[in-house]
Amino acid sequence: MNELLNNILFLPEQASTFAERVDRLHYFVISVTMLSSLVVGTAAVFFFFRYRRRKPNQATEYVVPSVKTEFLFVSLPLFFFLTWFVIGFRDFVFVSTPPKDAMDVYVMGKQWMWKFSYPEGPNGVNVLHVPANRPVRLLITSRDVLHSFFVPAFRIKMDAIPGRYTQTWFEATKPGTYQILCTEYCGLSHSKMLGEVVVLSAEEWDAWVKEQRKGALQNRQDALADLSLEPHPARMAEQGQKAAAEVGCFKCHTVNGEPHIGPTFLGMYGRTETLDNGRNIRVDEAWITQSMMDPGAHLVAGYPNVMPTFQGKLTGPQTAAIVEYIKTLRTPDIRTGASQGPTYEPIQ
Amino acid sequence: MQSSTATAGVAGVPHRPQVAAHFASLEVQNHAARLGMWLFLATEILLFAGLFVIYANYRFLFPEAFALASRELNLNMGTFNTLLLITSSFTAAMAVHYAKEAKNKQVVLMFVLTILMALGFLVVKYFEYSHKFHEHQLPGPYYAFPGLTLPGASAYFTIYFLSTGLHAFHVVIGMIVLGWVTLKAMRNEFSHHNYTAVELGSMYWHLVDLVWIFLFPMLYLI
Amino acid sequence: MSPSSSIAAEPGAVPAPDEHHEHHPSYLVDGTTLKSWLLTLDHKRIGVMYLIWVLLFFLIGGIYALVVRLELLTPGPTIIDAMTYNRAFTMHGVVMIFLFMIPAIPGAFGNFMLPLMLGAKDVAFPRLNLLSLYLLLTGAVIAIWGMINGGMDTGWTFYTPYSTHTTTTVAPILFGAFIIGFSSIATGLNFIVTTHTMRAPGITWFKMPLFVWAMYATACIQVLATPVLGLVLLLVVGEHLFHFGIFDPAQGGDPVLFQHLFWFYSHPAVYIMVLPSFGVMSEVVATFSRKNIFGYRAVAFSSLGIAFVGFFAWGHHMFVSGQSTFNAGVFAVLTMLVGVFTAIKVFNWVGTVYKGAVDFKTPFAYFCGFLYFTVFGGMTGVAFATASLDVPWHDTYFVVAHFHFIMVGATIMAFMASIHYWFPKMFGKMYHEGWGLVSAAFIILGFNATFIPQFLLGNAGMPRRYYEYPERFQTLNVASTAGASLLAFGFLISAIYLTYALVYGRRAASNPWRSRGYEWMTESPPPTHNFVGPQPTYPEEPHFYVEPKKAEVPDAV
Amino acid sequence: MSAMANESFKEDREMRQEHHSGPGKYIAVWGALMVLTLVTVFTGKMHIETGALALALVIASVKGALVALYFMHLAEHQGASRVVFITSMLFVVLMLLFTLFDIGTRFRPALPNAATPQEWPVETRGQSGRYGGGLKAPGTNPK
Repeated sequence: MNELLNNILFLPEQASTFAERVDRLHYFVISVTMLSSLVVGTAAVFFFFRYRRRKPNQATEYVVPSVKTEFLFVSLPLFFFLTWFVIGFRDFVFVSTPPKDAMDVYVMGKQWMWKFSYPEGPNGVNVLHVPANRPVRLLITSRDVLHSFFVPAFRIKMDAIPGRYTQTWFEATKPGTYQILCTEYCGLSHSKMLGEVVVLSAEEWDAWVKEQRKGALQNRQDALADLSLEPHPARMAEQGQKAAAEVGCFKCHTVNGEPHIGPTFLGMYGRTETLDNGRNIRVDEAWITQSMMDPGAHLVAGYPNVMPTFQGKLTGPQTAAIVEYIKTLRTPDIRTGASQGPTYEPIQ
Repeated sequence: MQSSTATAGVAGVPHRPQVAAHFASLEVQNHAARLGMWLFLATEILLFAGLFVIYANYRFLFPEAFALASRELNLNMGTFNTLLLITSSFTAAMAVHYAKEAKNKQVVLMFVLTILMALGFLVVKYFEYSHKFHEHQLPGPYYAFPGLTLPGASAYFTIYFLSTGLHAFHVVIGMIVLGWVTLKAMRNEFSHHNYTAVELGSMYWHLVDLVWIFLFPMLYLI
Repeated sequence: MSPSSSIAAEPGAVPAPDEHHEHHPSYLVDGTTLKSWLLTLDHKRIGVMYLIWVLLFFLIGGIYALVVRLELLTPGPTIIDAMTYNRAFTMHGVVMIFLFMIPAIPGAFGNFMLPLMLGAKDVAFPRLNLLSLYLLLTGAVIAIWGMINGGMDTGWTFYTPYSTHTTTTVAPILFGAFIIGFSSIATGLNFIVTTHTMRAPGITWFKMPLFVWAMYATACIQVLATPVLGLVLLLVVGEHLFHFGIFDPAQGGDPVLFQHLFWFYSHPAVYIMVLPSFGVMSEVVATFSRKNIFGYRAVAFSSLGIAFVGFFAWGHHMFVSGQSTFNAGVFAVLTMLVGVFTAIKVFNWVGTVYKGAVDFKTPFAYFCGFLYFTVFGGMTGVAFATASLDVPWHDTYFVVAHFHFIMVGATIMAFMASIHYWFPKMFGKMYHEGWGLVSAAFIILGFNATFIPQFLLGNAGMPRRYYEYPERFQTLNVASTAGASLLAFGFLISAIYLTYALVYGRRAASNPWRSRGYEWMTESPPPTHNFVGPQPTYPEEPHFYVEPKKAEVPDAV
Repeated sequence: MSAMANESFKEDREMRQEHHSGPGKYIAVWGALMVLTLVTVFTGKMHIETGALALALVIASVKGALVALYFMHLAEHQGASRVVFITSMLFVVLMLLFTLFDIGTRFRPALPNAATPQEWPVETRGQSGRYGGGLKAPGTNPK
């Protein structure tokens, strides 16, 4: 029955405890909805045929509802709606209050990737490993704009807000790989902000953690991200510098503060630049990224529009690394971005 | 806005206003104008409500910062402005009273006093603002006041400038409206039968006062 | 006045000509210069101008919709790049909501019918009425200028901090929406005052037609909610230009607060869009089944109830946005009340058909579609309000399908119904009934084919505003696009035969539907001052089709 | 004609009767407003620990009521004007309440982090109380 309804409604498989709960309400609500549409529709169609107009100026009887009928009109929907509310809100409280023994994972959304980190390490990008049958609390934040963390198979979703943490939790019921989608519109590549949750059985999880903590690099998480296990900003910056040298950024951009063909990277991040259209902008990750991909879009005033696009020439991680590198070239008077937020400490 | 449509075409008929063709009678026309004005005032109240909500939220989050920041404002100037605005509201109310008695000269006098006090309000506000600029107690990223570095202080000044700025804008609009009604009063247009324009203009002015009555303790006193 | 005399006056009730003037030209021909249209104070001409403009905006929004649907035909890029797509769905939302849905029925049919239904010569403030039209156009020009010069890619919800950081042209479009807000306020204010002060002798509050009740409730929302949107839009423009930090978390602001303020307007705005359609449908169902409205007061009060409770349900848009769990519960339960009020209306409409005399004309066909869409769309809305179901559904295609069921399924059905129902009233011509039914069938079926797959897409987990999507969603997306072309074809048929009818249509009788609505008691199209000669007496009750001898003993069901 | 819009005539009558009462009322209201302003400034300067805001708001509401009732003539005419005014006030209050409920009961780390031009305030009570619940400010993390 469950399986059948799941297929009819195109629901993804149920892979968490919450999914099972919420689907039960889903079946209930949807079947009542369909039934009542059907009843109202049938009643209406029946009346249309039964009470066809027979002569053009036909007069009709004066029919008004009795108090009993009116009461029925109010109480019948109210009864169903309140029942659903009680069930639904109970489930909502369930999903918004993580159990005390939940394992913490920190999730950071940024344009356009997901970063995960465990309190004792490691960090990872776009792939989240969790054990099956163990509650996992996600503390979700964002680096830039709103994102929303959504795993259809778990039926959970929570917005990521820059500079602060929201929480949600799940308990995966079967090992496997499930997709993560971003459901809060976050810019150009919103639809590419995908990731996956890898649910491991208890033994596999132990092995995975052990290997991670050893510092091994040959698992898929690091293959994807290649920047975990070390203090990542520093490492990313290092990679960024390498990538920038490789693709030839330094032919036009200096790092010592002198303007060249393009503006200098020194102190660029956080600086307020005047654009050629007269607007002032504060240089941020989004602007730097955009300038690499579509350089003519927001040109800094006084520089020629000669930079080629690096769309397709730089991979996502490389772009992020170059941004990270430019960010390290800050002049000391520029304060650190407030959107970094507080650091975390797991609940006891 | 409503008064202009409702009492249009009065020039040349000093003591009996013309009823627009689609209204049944003068009473209905006046009632419509007044109700329209009340609805318009309701929209103004809800416009400011948005700012009140923002204020309440941030004050709830940063009580200390807001308390300390509010002490950076000049309470004497604020109090003076409050008293000024209340008095101007009083003279505006008196103008309605005189208009009903067809004493157009007194109506002019009362409105001129009101407008002068409004001007005084803006002058005081200018001095307050320039002091704030001088101290770099400015909204958001422009805030650079070394004396108060608590989180939320810049939010306080953002809200301060937004709400007093919006209010000052309404003061200016109110002055224009009252100036227009004063011109009508100079032409001896108001009487027992025709004082709706005076009433509506002064209602607008009372709203400006009403908003300030709430802004004052919120921003200056906490 | 006894009901019998109202029946006698009914078929093509043309009042006796006034003794001073032999001929009263209809409003359409009373003045033919361009100026006499553009600077008119006549509510009917303003209504017609509104109709023309909102149809144009509907076309623009519809083109954006088709572009979006075509793009989604394949999982990867199809016809446009990601940036263009993001702008297209934003513009589809902005144009459809601010330029079509909100002004459509109040602006076009409210302006035209409200004074006629109240037996008034005009709305209370005719100049303000004209101003509201030009404010709408000014806002539209500014917004469309912004769309051409860069466009905006935030989605119509303008969520901060994305909207304050995006490099697209946010400011002119938001400023345009801000001005359109004034237009909406002016219309609402005018309708409230008109309803209070301009009712003809004998029209007490509970003799007003239900369309007037619905417009009144709508107007209350317009007046009370729109200023908050105005403030929010100004603040976002300010944030975008000066980075105040009120809503920007990078500077200590709270984006969730933005959402509160935004939805304080935008949730009631849903009822600005849908309440007028309830009003239209109450008129249509009474006329075409020749029956008094089953529970007149229940329907009237439920309009006010929706208008009031609708204000305090906004938080159900924010169940997963970081809002507190407690608030989620409060808003969830208040949302249920909106559902109850809507259910009362639905039951009473079905009750109205009971023992009626149904004439299945085009407006009634749209009523059938409307009934089904409102029940299904409304109940999925209640499903969202259970809070827990919102968690998987939020911001997926389920939401898209749900609100299109309400927006298109209720409002556009009502808009189409009102065009057909009042076409003879407004233009004195008759459209072709057969084509009317054919296009209604296309529209209703095409609509189902477009949005039912989207419900399933949402269940499957496809988020909204996706330029590219995983391949497993393709089948349903193709189905939806196919449905959308059917829908567009239906609208195309309507556009053709209605334009044809406008020019070559046969002359309609004054009251072709034999309606007892007060707006039909004057000529069609009405003369400039609406009623010539002695004003027709108002019927005993609104929507009154009872045989006089049976009127004494009401049947209680 | 007499059956038409009784509301309008009633209000017109009320407005006309009112002017016999003379300017004394306005002067009294003006005096009350001035006094209340001074009172609220005085109590404001005392910086009372608890209830200062409530007291200030109560005084402001009384002043607002005086302005609305007498200067704006709400006391004299009933009906729609009054409903409009009260409804708008009610909506303001409800809007305030619902948003305050939210931030009062939200998951604490989801509240704004209070960034200002300065560093994260290590010394304020922010982190222990308001920002407690597992998250701490940078620099205070023991690990």
